[in-house]
Amino acid sequence: MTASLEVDRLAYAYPDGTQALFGVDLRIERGERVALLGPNGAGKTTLVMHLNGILTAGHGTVTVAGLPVSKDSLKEIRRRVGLVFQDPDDQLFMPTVRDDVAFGPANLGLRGEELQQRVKDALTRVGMLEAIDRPPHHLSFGQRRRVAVATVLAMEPEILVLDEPSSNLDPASRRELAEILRSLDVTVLMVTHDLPYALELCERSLILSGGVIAADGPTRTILSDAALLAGHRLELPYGFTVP
Amino acid sequence: MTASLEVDRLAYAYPDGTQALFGVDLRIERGERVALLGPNGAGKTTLVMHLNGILTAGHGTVTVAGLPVSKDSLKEIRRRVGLVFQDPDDQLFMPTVRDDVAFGPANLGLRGEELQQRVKDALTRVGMLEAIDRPPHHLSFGQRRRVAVATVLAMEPEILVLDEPSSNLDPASRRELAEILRSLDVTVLMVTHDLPYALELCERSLILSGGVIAADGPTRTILSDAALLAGHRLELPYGFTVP
Amino acid sequence: MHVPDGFFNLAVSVSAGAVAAAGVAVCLRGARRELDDRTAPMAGLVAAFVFAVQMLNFPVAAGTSGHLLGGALAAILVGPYTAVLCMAVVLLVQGFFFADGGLTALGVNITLMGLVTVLAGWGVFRLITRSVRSRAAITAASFAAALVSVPASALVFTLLFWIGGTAPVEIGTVAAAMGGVHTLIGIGEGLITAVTVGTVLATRPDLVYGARGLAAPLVLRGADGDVTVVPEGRVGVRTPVRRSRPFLLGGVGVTLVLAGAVSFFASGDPDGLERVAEDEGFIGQAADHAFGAWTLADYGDVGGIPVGIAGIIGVGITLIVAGVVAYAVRRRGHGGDLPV
Amino acid sequence: MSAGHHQLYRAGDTPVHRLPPQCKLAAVAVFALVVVATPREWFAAFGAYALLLAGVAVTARVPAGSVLRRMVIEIPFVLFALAIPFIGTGERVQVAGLSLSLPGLWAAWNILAKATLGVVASILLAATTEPRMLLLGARRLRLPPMLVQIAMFMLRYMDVILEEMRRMRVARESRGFTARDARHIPVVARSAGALFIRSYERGERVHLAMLSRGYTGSMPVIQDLTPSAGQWLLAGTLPGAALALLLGTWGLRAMWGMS
Ligand SMILES: Nc1ncnc2c1ncn2[C@@H]1O[C@H](COP(=O)(O)OP(=O)(O)OP(=O)(O)O)[C@@H](O)[C@H]1O
Ligand SMILES: Nc1ncnc2c1ncn2[C@@H]1O[C@H](COP(=O)(O)OP(=O)(O)OP(=O)(O)O)[C@@H](O)[C@H]1O
Ligand SMILES: [Mg+2]
Ligand SMILES: [Mg+2]
Repeated sequence: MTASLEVDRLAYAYPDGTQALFGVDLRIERGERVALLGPNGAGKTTLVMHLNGILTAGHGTVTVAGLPVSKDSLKEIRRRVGLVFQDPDDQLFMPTVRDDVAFGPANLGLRGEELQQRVKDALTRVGMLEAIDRPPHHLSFGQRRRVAVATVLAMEPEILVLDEPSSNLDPASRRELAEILRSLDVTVLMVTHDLPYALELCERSLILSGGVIAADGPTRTILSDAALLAGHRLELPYGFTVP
Repeated sequence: MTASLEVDRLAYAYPDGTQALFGVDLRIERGERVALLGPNGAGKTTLVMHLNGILTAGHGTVTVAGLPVSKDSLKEIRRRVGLVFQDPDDQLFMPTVRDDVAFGPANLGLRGEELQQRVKDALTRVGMLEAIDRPPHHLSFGQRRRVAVATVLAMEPEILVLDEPSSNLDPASRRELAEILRSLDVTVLMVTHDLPYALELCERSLILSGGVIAADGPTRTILSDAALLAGHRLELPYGFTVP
Repeated sequence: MHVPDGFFNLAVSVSAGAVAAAGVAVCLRGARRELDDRTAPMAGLVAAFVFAVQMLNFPVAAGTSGHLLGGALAAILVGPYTAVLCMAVVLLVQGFFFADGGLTALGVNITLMGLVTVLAGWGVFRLITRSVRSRAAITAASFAAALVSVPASALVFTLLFWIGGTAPVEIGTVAAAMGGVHTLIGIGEGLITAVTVGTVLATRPDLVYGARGLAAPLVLRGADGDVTVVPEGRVGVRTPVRRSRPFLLGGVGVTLVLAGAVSFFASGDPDGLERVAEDEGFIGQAADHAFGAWTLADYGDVGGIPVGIAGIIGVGITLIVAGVVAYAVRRRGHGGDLPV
Repeated sequence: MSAGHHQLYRAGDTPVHRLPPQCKLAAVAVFALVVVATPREWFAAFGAYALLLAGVAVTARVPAGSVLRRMVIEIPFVLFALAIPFIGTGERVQVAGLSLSLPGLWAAWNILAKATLGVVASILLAATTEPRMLLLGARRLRLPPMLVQIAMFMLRYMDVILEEMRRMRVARESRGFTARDARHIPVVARSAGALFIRSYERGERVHLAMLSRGYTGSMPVIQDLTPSAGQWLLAGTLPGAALALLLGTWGLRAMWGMS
């Protein structure tokens, strides 16, 4: 079976010469939910930006459901992979929340009533329906984050890649997001610094550190290995015990 | 004794008409560490922006160490209150990390060796010394957050106000930040959605909800009141028990 | 319309320099009432926006190049005084950093694209909005203001060209070309200005200087349920511009005296750089000499001082006088720093 | 946020780069004045000015290619200047079968020569001085602080706008949009409206962050910018030599004229 996401010996350096990825290999099957952990500056964002072709591989390949990411396949890739950015301001650009959420599905060809329905559903899911006619840049940070998630949900992608989706969310929204992700039948790759959240939501975890994959296994096993965690600036938070 | 921070019947509406604060009252004594909790869109950011006069009260007053925030006292207020913004991109604007961290102390009149020492100390504290000559906009999100904290530490303010300082930080940096804050002899007001972190660091917590203070008390008592928490979209995370 | 070095003769360059310097000095004073620490960045953004708009540069047959000007937009968004400063800054930056527009033509450029567009644009805008004040009226007034400001500027350009352009082109040709093209540009400018002002009005009405007093009063509720109505003007308070007339008149007076004196002095220079001289047949003489052994008489002198040198002295004197005026005006308002 | 347009500036460590900005600003302004004041018939003087600038470029190690590339800014004037001989009035001469106006030719030469020298001088200035430093220099030359501050915000906003534009483009593309033909103009136009407010508000927040770190309207000057007499002298070389040339040529011509 073809994997949902396959990354092979991916290396990347930013234009200013900083190398962020040094050969990343990973494979995620259809329907899996995987957490991507790692210290600040490990290259997590750089990696996920490759998954829908925003950055293009310096070296190595990225394959999405059997389709290699390349200039010609970009459109198809972006239809399949929905990416929630780490910074919601990077994601929202239209004058109103409605336009912003409608933007993706409209590009997929949806129109009229169907489009409006999609927009409303997505906003209802993240609890932001009342803000539908407000400008996104006038929302609070956490509200923007929720709208950013809605813009991607509205596109109903097969693969959902989220870069720290739970940061700046209030605890209830955080749980609701977990429930949404659990209810969707899609492949999920989620970057997070919140280890309990990773444990709650993802069976499997990867540790990216210094631009390479340093560990890959069941989340429970990884979180129980204190030495491994400590080696990559990860640690369980105060008051938390692996249940 | 005069309080470190005193807010009296503060109300505020944004220029587009959205009202965010509806009469906030609070009082924080010198040396206290207080957590400000509350759902997304509660008005937390709006409130902290008033504490060093970035937003000016629509109605009500803000007093910092006995000095009312007004046009004439702004300079002095801003010297005393250090504010870490929720979005590090709002905070960093100079071409290099060094210049950025030096900006505040230089405005206070520091020059030469003393200034450089301040900059290096602050960056060492947040573990970003190696990035001293890089442009801030080329750092990872978490790295930018750390530099943003350093820019404020370098000014050595009496009162430190932090808007979700731990979001996007890796777990080790999160703990290190807690240690830094604990080691400083300053008044701290910290907005956070991370309840265990609030418990770890702050004896006292406030809940801001719908633009008014909904609860004020010892963090432990507040976190033990499940009904209160649930009423304001707060809840303890998966696997956490108040120790 | 950025005029390069060598396009106008010294007399015009210098007089325009004096006008520009005096105008900017007056505006520095007036702007202090329009700007506060929340609107200071707005001036910067408007300058950046105007800069971007002016980058769309296209050649126009007989009048250097055409592009949008942005003066009316600036006036509506940040007020007329600050707008002149924004335009001056844009032109200074373009001249020094981007080599766009001659350094010795800065006076001409600031006069044409700063003073004239802002005065014309703001005048039209005030005329319309004085009687009707509504969102739609402001947007419409923005269109009209911008539309008028561009041909106004072209008209003054033509006038200056007639007085002292160095290119021997029929004034009629210049007028027709400039007028025609700039009326078209004016329509584009009007549309862009109206759309921009409309957008800003919709989300941040507090940022549109020309729309002060338009927003509904804000209602604030206290914790104990009492209701306080706060009148508009609270956010980014800007007191209306008062007492500006004496300065405006004073500034214009000084400018006129200066300009008159300087052009009198400068027009004492015979030929050389001047088109007038060309008409007198000096070029013919030069040609007779086969571009070769010219005598002193060929390029003219005033009491033995050649025009070039005279020009430098003239410019020097003007700069000193303009500087003194600017300094004097500025001193009356203790420094030009923005209140922070 | 200070990348973007700073390609104008070419980092380097030459005597020209090291000169305090106010010296360079003054030197360029005086040079431009001297050039404009030179009668257009003095071909040799213009040649010498060009050589002086070339000397500066060599000292500053600014490659000719980069100067030439940036001279495209001149194209509108060049087109205009080239048109003058055709539409100009006055005596006509026949050149290669074309009837050209002689005063027009003179005017074209006058504008081209003077504008080009001015443009090259500004290009060299911008190539050897960071914009931020130029503003500090302008401040030292007593340009009113309000103008300096507006200019500073303007440069910063150009970065903010570029940065916001880049973010918005990435966001659009990651949701399956690429602007290919005219049908997409409305989308771009709609987001352009948001761009204005967005850039403003980001800039505003950054400005507030600056204020909250004690900013009072002028950037703290950390480096010492006070020029030594030697540096003024060095900076004075360019306009000094140009002025000497102008005066010298005048003197020589005066003597010839008498003989
Ligand atoms: N635009 C850029 N230009 C140059 N270097 C960059 C850029 N963005 C990131 N980097 C560098 O690349 C490395 C990886 O950055 P990346 O953003 O992928 O980290 P990350 O794992 O997402 O970190 P975080 O947890 O802080 O978000 C870091 O060293 C960072 O400084
Ligand atoms: N610039 C703005 N213009 C208009 N309304 C705004 C603006 N910023 C915030 N708001 C609104 O004001 C209210 C309070 O926002 P604020 O940013 O203070 O919330 P917050 O408590 O910080 O939330 P979060 O936890 O998501 O950061 C929200 O309803 C928000 O939509
Ligand atoms: Mg990241
Ligand atoms: Mg907030």
